[in-house]
Amino acid sequence: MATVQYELNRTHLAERNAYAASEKAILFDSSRCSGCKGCMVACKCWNMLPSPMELNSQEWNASLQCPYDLGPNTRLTITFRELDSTSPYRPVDWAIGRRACMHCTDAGCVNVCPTGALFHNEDGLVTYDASKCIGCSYCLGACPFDVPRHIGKDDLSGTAIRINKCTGCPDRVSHGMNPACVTTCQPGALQFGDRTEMVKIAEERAAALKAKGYENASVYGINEMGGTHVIYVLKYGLDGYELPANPSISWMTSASEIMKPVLGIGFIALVAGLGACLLSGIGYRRDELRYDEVNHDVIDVDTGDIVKHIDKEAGER
Amino acid sequence: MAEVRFIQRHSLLTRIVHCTVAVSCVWLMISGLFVFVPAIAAANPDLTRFMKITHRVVGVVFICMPIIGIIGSPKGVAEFFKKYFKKWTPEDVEFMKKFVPYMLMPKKVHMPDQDEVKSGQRIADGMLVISGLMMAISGLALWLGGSVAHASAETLAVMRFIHDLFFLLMVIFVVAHAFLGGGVFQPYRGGTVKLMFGNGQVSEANALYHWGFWAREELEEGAKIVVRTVPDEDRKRISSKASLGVAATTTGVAAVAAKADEAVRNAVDEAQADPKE
Amino acid sequence: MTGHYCDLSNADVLLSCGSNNLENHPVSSKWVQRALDAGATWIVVDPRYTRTASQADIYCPIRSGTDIAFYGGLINYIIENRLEQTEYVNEYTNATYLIKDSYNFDPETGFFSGWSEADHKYDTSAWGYQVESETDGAQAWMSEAGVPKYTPKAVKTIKRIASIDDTSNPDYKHSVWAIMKEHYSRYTIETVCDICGMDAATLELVYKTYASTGAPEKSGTIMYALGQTQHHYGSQNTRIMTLVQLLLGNAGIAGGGVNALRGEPNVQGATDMAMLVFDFPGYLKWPSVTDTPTLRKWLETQPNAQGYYVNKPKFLIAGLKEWYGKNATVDNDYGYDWLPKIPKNGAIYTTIGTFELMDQGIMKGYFAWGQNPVVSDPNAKFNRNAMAKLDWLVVADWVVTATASFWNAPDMDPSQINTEVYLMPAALIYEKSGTIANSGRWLQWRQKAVEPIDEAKPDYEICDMLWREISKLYQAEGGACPEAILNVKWDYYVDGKIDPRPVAWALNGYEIDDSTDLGAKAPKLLPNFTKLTADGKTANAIWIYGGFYNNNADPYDPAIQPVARRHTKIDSEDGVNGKEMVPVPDKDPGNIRLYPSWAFSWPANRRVIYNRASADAKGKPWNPDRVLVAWDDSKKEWIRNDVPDFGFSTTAEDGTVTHNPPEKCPAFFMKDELHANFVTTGMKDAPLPEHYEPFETPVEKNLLNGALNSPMIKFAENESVKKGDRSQYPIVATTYSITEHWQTGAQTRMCPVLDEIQPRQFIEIGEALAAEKGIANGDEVVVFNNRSEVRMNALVTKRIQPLTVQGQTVHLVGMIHHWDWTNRYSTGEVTNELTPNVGDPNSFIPEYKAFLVDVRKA
Amino acid sequence: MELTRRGFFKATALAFAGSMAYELSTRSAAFAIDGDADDWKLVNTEEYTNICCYCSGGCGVICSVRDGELINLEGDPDHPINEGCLCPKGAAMFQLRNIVDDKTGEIIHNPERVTKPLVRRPGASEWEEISWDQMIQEIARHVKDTRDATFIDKEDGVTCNYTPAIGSMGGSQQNSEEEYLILKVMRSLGIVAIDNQARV
Repeated sequence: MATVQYELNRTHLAERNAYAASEKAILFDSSRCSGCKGCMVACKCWNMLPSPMELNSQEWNASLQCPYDLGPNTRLTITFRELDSTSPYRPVDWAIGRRACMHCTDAGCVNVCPTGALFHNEDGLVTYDASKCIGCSYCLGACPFDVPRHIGKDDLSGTAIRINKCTGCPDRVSHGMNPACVTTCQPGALQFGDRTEMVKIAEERAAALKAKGYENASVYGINEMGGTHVIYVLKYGLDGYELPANPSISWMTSASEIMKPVLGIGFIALVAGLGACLLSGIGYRRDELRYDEVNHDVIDVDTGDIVKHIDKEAGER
Repeated sequence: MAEVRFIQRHSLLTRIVHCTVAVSCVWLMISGLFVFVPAIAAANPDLTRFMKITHRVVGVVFICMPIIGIIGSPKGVAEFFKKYFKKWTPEDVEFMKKFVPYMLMPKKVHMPDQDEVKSGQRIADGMLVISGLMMAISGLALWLGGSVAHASAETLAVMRFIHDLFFLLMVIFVVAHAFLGGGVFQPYRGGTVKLMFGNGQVSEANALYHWGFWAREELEEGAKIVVRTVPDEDRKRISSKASLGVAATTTGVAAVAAKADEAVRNAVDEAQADPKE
Repeated sequence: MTGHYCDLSNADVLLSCGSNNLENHPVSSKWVQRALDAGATWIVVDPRYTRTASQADIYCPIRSGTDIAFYGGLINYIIENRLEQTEYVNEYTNATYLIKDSYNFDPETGFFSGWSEADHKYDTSAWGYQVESETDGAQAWMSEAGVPKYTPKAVKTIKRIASIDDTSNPDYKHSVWAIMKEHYSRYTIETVCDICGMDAATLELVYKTYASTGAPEKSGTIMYALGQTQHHYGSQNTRIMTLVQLLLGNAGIAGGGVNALRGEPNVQGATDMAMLVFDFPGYLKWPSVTDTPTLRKWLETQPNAQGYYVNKPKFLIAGLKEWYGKNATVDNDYGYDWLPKIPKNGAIYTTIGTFELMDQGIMKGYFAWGQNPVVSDPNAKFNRNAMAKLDWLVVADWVVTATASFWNAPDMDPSQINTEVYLMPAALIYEKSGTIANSGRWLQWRQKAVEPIDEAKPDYEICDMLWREISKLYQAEGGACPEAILNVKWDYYVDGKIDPRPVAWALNGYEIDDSTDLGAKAPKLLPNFTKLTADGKTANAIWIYGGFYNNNADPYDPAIQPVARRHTKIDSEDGVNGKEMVPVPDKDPGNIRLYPSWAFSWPANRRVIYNRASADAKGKPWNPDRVLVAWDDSKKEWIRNDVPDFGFSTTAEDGTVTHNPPEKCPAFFMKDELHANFVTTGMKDAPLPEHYEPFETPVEKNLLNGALNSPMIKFAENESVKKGDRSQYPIVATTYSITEHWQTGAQTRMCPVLDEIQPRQFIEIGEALAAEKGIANGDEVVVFNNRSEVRMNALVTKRIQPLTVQGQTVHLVGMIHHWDWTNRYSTGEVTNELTPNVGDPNSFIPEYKAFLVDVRKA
Repeated sequence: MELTRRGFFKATALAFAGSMAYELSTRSAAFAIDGDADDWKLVNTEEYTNICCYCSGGCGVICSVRDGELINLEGDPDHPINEGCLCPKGAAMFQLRNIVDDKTGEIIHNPERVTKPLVRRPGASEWEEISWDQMIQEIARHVKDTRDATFIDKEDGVTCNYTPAIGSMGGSQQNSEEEYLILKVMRSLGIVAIDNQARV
């Protein structure tokens, strides 16, 4: 049968919503997440990230958390933690979380990126231009959430690798679509929209969870790292999720950042100092000396005067 | 025509190692700047990527050369380091005390005689060696840790900090070293650049000025003395004008490298002492 | 589902029991969350604390295989506390009907009356009604020309009591209500907890919460899946949910119903299409040697005496006309005898039995159409060895499944296996077009997006090639009963090529005469199934699909058919057929997410079946905010947000339509008694669900009656079953699916990304059992019983807790079943080597969900 | 070790050339990601609607096709049941046909899929390729032989016209039209052992 394209009166995928730049955020509501990992698959499929193809080569950590951590080709993973139950009506407090780029306002990775490959886009999300990435890996150490990974041939040359982390799907967003993970989320645990709106929804949800008896329910990301662009509703509080309590850029990274101005200033001071020395030395002409090793005399070549006598007996040298 | 005495101060191996390390160090600094200064990298990602490759290749040379040197002359290296750990003499202390005034007022402040390695030199060279070592270690850690070894992000951050910190030190001492050793500084003019980038010989006059104790010992001993006949007008130049160094510094570091290459060639040719201008 | 997925959001209380719906039907999470956001409460009853349970308000553990005890206790709780929706029960159910005196249940033995030890079955008429009087059931159409002659059933008037509170009536004790009340009085909370293993406080909270939906305006929905059905009393598990829903007035309302979340994309369609031993498409009976040896016998026994199912003869004859075309005439009983009839031992032809037939050398050839029974059927090791006795095997699939390569299993020796195996590369679902039915009975059109890769072909093309070749052979050579083959109508062509569109016409129904040839010209499509006739002038392959593809403006264009609607309607002047689709002004009438202008929901685009029951006897909706249908007494007409599931109007000779008043519109008008049934004669094994223990049970005795297993368990006597004893294998095992993989994994393990997010087969073991057995998380373990032993990795978790049952601690383990030895990305072993090949007497479904094993560290 | 001058330069040159050659050889790896945001993934694609092939939810999907090849598959945002969402299995439907090669980063047809007719002969331990025509002829012959040899036309005097020797399993994966055709073929052959995934 020949392929017939039936017109089904459908809104074209690419023309769904008008796009307007504003500060946006992804909302992750752990109390709605069923841990299905659809987001992980949608991310891989949209961004064309490969999965291992060799037989039984994928590592398994005896957990539903697979892959256990972010990886060169894994920008997003769902975490599972079994905490002690705080209710008689469940055997365990099963915290289902999400690990991916938090899209910080004070983004360590953006700060350290030497080439500007990593940057904040118009929506406030931290995205990157892989063509500018030189694979220096500085962003790895700069991220308090241990997010950035690199893809490409993982070898000594280091020339074939590029940063790979959640971009927030700016290509989709600019075409009026949600990021791939948000689009696919069946229970609505992921939402995308104006950050202020997402924060509002998160706070309401956390309050509702508290009212339902989840006393540790909280919101994460409002102020962390200057405000992240992924806002979390944590059903069981911070302990169940792979999130640092007080994320900050490590002092090492900050110190490294100080190094640049220090070096600049240092270099200028050095050049200035040496310049002064150079100037002070202009016009100096030292006398040419020679040594008479027989008499142990240092003699001015031009005048023939003995400048200094070395009294060997006295132990002079 | 006049006879001028020279003292053979550095072996060929030393000069070759120093020269290669110096060139690679300069190259590493330049290519490193591409990663260090965002503006440069952002403007030229492709060039930066190329620089990154060269950084690693040249890094290998930078690390390998001293090792080749050690293998080539283990005894020499041992002796070399011994000199750096000699006890400081009162003159050494005096040198350090007078260093800053001397640099700023060379006409008025004069330095005492020195041994084969000046105390200031010991500090400066030591810093260069330490910086080089730390750069090499942290560089290797960043490189291998980011590829084959999969070091933790924390380790990499620490290594990067070390790399940056010693880059700072390195820059300071390399520039200072070139300023003085290359004879940019007026009182240091007189062909010391040829010690490393030339035939490794120092004229009697320069030796007496810089390393009085050592010069006199060597002259008395005579084993390393080379006597050459030079035209009269050139005699002065050898002793007091080291325009080579000045020119090189003023036209930029790259020119230094070029000139240095030339100097090496000269050394290899063992041309009669008639440095080209 | 009696409702549909979006309708879950209308529930006040949701109960997932026997369904891990968030993991295995992830789209349900969307609608469950909407219900929760609107204030609903969600209860999950499951042996394991699943991802589904993690989202619920109340989690209640249960021992696998004890659902009837759980629901029986709920029924007892409702009746004891009078929490039923009384008006609903009185008006819409058979609670007030009187049952014959011969009905009896003996808790001492566990048997109902009517048991015949010799035949090993019940005479279900012992559970029938007390009949008051009988009248002739003939209707006018039955005597028209072309309609086969038969004597219709008499319409019986059943004796009743006035209401369920008519306790003073001397016949009260024979009433369905009284029988039910007494039957479940044994199911006290203490007994239920002792059987199921949960604690009384949790159970009571669950009962109290769910029973609250007995309030008329409240709705409660039950979601179930294979956790309920895969037991040797799986059909009774399903029935008892119906009883609960009828008691609480939750059937036929928005946000209610008994909702089977079905496991395969078009298993609803396959069931509708009767790809089952005993069925004819549209839930009619397939002819059998024993009950329906002739067409006349079929017509005299299968239709109801009253109710809509009195029309079943029309559906069958239209079906035969579609099957045989002009070769089917009233004189040859419309070809009835060409159809194969199910022989006496029909049950042996169901899935479990077929492997016995292979083992016995009776079955020599086998087709597997996109199914992988070597992995998915119970007692898999026995099955693959039985398959080695086949002469030939044909598999149509996307990958080399374990079924196709059974001879290549690690324990098989190919050189000793003489089966010739053909693997037909099939097209993917987006490499062909056609119709698919979802669990909510929505028929939707699939568009072909790309050509199949290489030589892969759609199944319809494969079928066509096969059929033409076989027909050619019989044409040329003759053979056994060639007329059964050569009389078949096979004209599903467009421009000479096989095409799903003419088949869609057949499924919808069309008018015929002797010159009808679908391959030459499009027929006149029928608007719906009410136009079907028993006189041979209409053809229809499956009556319930009538109306899904009925636009005569261009039968070749699926896009203008109801099946392809996208919040659109067919634009037509005459109200019947039109040229194009136009957007509807209101896609959600009544704001209850029926979406009637999206695709087509069988029957007749009805979204919630039995919807008359959503309003009271006077037609006033129980809940004014969730109106499916409502009687507007001022206008004397029905407000219809959904298509009414009752004869809501009458068309006079002159064409004027008047709406029938509510009292003339019974809620369960398809049933013979026009009421929903609590006690039934429709099941082979019990008139009321009764708790029995799984075939392999960890307990010594059934606390509720004297029989350990259901008396009618199927296939238990087969030698291959190798029953395991609790003394040898003390651990209860259950099998299940996870959200990352699907069924036998042939389809999902071929996707590297799915292998990445769940790379290994595992067995979930509670911490206590793991400690007892010295098993650490991640260890390889051997799971074994009499049937086989299987290796997999342990996932030790707090989420499975041991239960205290009859004073003893019972451990449970759960195994996923998505792996086998095939595939290039991820391999494992076959979990179903351990499951027992015994089944249910009504549906023949195997008992995968509760059996015994032991575990040791590998 | 006596390092001659010539030898030294050679060594240095070799080291440099060696490492440079190594560097250059590793630069050809293809990237799965092209950070260039200019080329919109769905540019010039045609869209076809379909329904997910996993659980019975009936979620709508949109297949984006360019030049006859599947480019993307995701949830149909207009669909009232799933509103554009898909579970992991549904979201991975793309991979049934196309996957990203983990070695090259290229999109390739899924190598696990079977796209040519195969036969396994009695006693053989390998598959062999076969033409469709040949395969259909062989199957038809098998069916006829088995049916003719085992056909039962009467049981206890009742016309029954069946064969107990052939079974047909499956149908829940196919479209309804195909289910009807499969049913019609199988039943017309006299097969009673018809079953599908409804029970498993």
